[in-house]
Amino acid sequence: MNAMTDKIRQIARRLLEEGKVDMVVGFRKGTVPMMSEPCFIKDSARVDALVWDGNCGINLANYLTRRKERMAVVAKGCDTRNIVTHIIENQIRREQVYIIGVPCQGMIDKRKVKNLADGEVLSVEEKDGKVVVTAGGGEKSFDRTALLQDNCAICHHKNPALSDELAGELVRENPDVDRYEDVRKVEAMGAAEKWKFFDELLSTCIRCYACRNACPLCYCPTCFVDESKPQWVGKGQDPTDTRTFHFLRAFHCAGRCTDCGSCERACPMGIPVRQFTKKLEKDAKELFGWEAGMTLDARPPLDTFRPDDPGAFIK
Amino acid sequence: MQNPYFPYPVRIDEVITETEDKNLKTFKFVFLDPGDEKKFAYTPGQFGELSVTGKGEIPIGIASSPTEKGFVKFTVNKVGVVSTALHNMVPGDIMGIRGPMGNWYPWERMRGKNIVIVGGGFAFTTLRSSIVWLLDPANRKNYGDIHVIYGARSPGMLLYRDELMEWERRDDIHMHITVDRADTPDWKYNVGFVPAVTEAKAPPGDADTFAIVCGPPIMIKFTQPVLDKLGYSHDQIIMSLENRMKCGIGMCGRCNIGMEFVCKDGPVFTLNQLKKTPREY
Amino acid sequence: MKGLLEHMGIEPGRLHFSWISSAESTKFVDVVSQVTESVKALGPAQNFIKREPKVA
Amino acid sequence: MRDLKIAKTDWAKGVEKLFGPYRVFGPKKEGLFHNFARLEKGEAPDFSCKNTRLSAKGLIYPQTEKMFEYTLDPNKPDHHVHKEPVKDYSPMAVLGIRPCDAKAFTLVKLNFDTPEYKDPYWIKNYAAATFVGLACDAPCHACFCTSAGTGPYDTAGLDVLLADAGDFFLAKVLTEKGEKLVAAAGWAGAGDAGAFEAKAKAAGDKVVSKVNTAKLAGKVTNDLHAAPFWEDLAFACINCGTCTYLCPTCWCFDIQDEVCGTEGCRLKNWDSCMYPLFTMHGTGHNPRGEKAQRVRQRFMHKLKYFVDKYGAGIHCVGCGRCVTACPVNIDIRRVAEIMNGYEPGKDCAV
Repeated sequence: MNAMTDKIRQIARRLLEEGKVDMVVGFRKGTVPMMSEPCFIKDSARVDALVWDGNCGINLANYLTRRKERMAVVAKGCDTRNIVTHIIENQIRREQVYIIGVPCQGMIDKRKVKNLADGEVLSVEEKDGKVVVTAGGGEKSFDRTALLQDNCAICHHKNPALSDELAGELVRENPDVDRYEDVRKVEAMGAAEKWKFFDELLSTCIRCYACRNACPLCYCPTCFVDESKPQWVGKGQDPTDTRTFHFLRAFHCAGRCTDCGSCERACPMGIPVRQFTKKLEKDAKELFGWEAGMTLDARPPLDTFRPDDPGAFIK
Repeated sequence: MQNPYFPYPVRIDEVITETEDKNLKTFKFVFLDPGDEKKFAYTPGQFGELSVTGKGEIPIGIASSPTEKGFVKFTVNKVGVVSTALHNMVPGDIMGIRGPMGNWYPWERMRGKNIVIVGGGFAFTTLRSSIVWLLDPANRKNYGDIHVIYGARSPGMLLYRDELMEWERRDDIHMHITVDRADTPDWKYNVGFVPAVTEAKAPPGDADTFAIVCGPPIMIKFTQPVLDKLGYSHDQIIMSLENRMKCGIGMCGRCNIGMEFVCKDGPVFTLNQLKKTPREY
Repeated sequence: MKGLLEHMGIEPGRLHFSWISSAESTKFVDVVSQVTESVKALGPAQNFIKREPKVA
Repeated sequence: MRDLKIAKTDWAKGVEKLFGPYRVFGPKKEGLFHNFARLEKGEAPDFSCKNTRLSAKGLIYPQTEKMFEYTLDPNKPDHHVHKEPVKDYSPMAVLGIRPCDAKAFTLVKLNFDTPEYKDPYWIKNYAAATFVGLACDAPCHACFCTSAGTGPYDTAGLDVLLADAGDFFLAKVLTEKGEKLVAAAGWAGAGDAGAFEAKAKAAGDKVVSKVNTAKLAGKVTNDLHAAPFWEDLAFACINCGTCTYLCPTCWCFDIQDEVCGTEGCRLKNWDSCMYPLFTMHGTGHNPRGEKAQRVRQRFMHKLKYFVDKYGAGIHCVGCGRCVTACPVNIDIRRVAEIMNGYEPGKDCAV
């Protein structure tokens, strides 16, 4: 059992026993390898179900909206930034959430593990920066850093942006890592090449909306793709409709996305859907110096006007 | 293989605005191919899928009676995309009808029995079909007393007003028309909610009396205890349900209540049957 | 908006933004001519047009 | 039924011969995963994957399928009248389908081929297909086929079943359709029924994951429906359609009209009971408006309503796709266990 899990249980038990919160939203051990399942605990006797490991990639901020309870939530750096965004957008009240901040070492990419493992993955153990993967063909050990999710490998904000209590020591940030290498690669392409790139990227999409639904930012009561009056987009497998869904979904995350990677992690077809949101995230940073969810004290760029906002695109 | 998704092409023959808020219109359809009318042989209580080409389909109860030949009638409330498009159509326009679908009121079981029809609002369509069918001389003799309790918000919101008045004048059917509030001074019928009027006017339940209930959920909720009080057995309370539907033939999977599909196994159920299924309607 | 559309492969020149006051008639004419010119130069769009839904 | 032995070299030659008399489909790697795809002459089905990411159901029941087409142009004759599009229902050979996916078609058939109504699109596609199954010698750890009414060597729904035996396939030809395909491919070597049975036994023993479903039929529907565990089970669910879209047995669909200019068509699209819109009435009333109600519907349908309606076991073949692909690890095996063990009034851990 790792120290972080211990600490999270300890905090959860205390909060529930003292009646500070009605429920704790965290992760419990899943039924298949590399899966931790979001869960809630209301009874302090059950806090031992909570765990923390490299498989907690789903963003728990997604579970906080439209609830009445006072909640404690286990949140890594990116999750806390989404909670900040929720508070700014009046989706939750600050006093309604108690944030158990988790300084994060990054999440394990289950697809990378599957590709590197020898046969079917049976179990995955983390120990001292190593990951031991037991598969059908035998056991292999990897450096943890080699198995991180793409978004975690380029993370600038591993530590919570806002928290009431930490579940571990702060970790060293890595502000020098280049976040946008892949975006620049696409930017350098010609229009036709770009079109083709995204066509291929989306070719296996089945419109299951796991990316949208795993995203804490997507909380609209009715999504534009589901609207019928007017119907904005066809509901079949037409590539034009599929692309409309993906690029409009990304637009709705402009200036709000924290690159938590939930969308990509959730995609059953392994589509790198972050290619859409990342471009906007890069633009928000380069054009407005904005990173979403870093503070409760500033309004996001898309709902403020500053005389020095870039306007070169307007004729 | 007959394609059950294929809508018979029909022409709109007549459009009648039924209510004062203009949200309910009755459409009279004529089949382009007269042979299709025979294939569309129905029994009161069934519904059809109205197919507005280019917009989609909606399941609507059949308001005409099989005893009325040469056309079929549907009364449609304007709520969504298809019904709005339909309301904008005019006589002469071409569209499609699929059906008939679902089961019907248990006319065979009710043969020789008294029937109490309780309806509210715009859910009166298949009840109109039933009444017209029952009053046909060929059928009337097969049934006992017929009571009809029908309510709407106001006199202007009653469907099929001319026919209601005509039935009022007959002596082989007991009409109890009611409105929530009468805003015209010359209103000479009942005022009050359907459950209250049912309690006052409906005959007591016995082995020879059936109740057919069709209306908004709130009306059903309050009418049921009244029927209980009057002694109706739950096997003799007949209800017609509505759920979102697409295929109408029990395949698309959305309208189920438990293992029953409202579109194919229903929409008509006895209260007894409903009590055994999850309340997902 | 322009950023992501172009990033996705819509040709620059198909999407224009302009702020024109109701008093700026000459600017309006200029912008419209400029936009039509740039779109004409690109020719008919090939992407992002749904002629008939694609089915399996 | 008869046994064959097909050397791998003969297999490849035989597959080549199928192009022409058949449209050939088989597993193919697209992006990260294998899926069934139409193969071109010269392409071989890729049998290296344990199973395809999406089930084979899309071959018979495409995610988007045209039902009708029509014109809205009033100057054209029969405008606004629906017409059936011309479709290719020529024979298709489906190579390398796993027994679980083939069995799933027999369950889906109960829905699309009923005494009262026949879905012509599904039925014609299904009739066109000859299924050449590939038995599983190394089932995944999330597979629970043997306790879901099928197994790694189950022949239900198949026309031919292959078992990989190194340099050759052991095969069972099961139906008339299968005979035709085998004849077209020119496979004729006499097989070894004993060796086949031995492999089948060994494979069945390797399926370690099991579910208990024996008591489901005896439960009272409304008791299970009112059980207290649904809220907890549904908590993690994000309401995506992954489980239902990957599932070989899920059949729910939506009907949509699409118009471009004056030409339009009516489409049949996969739909999912996980989506709130699935049951939303025109009035805004929604019988399954809450997430927990929808999660309950999915499991009640698979594990209770279907069981009661058809008496053909559970509506699941244990392929494990929903288990491994669910973004939040909602596991049907666990839910089945809870439902099967539930007694009203008794406490049950979730």
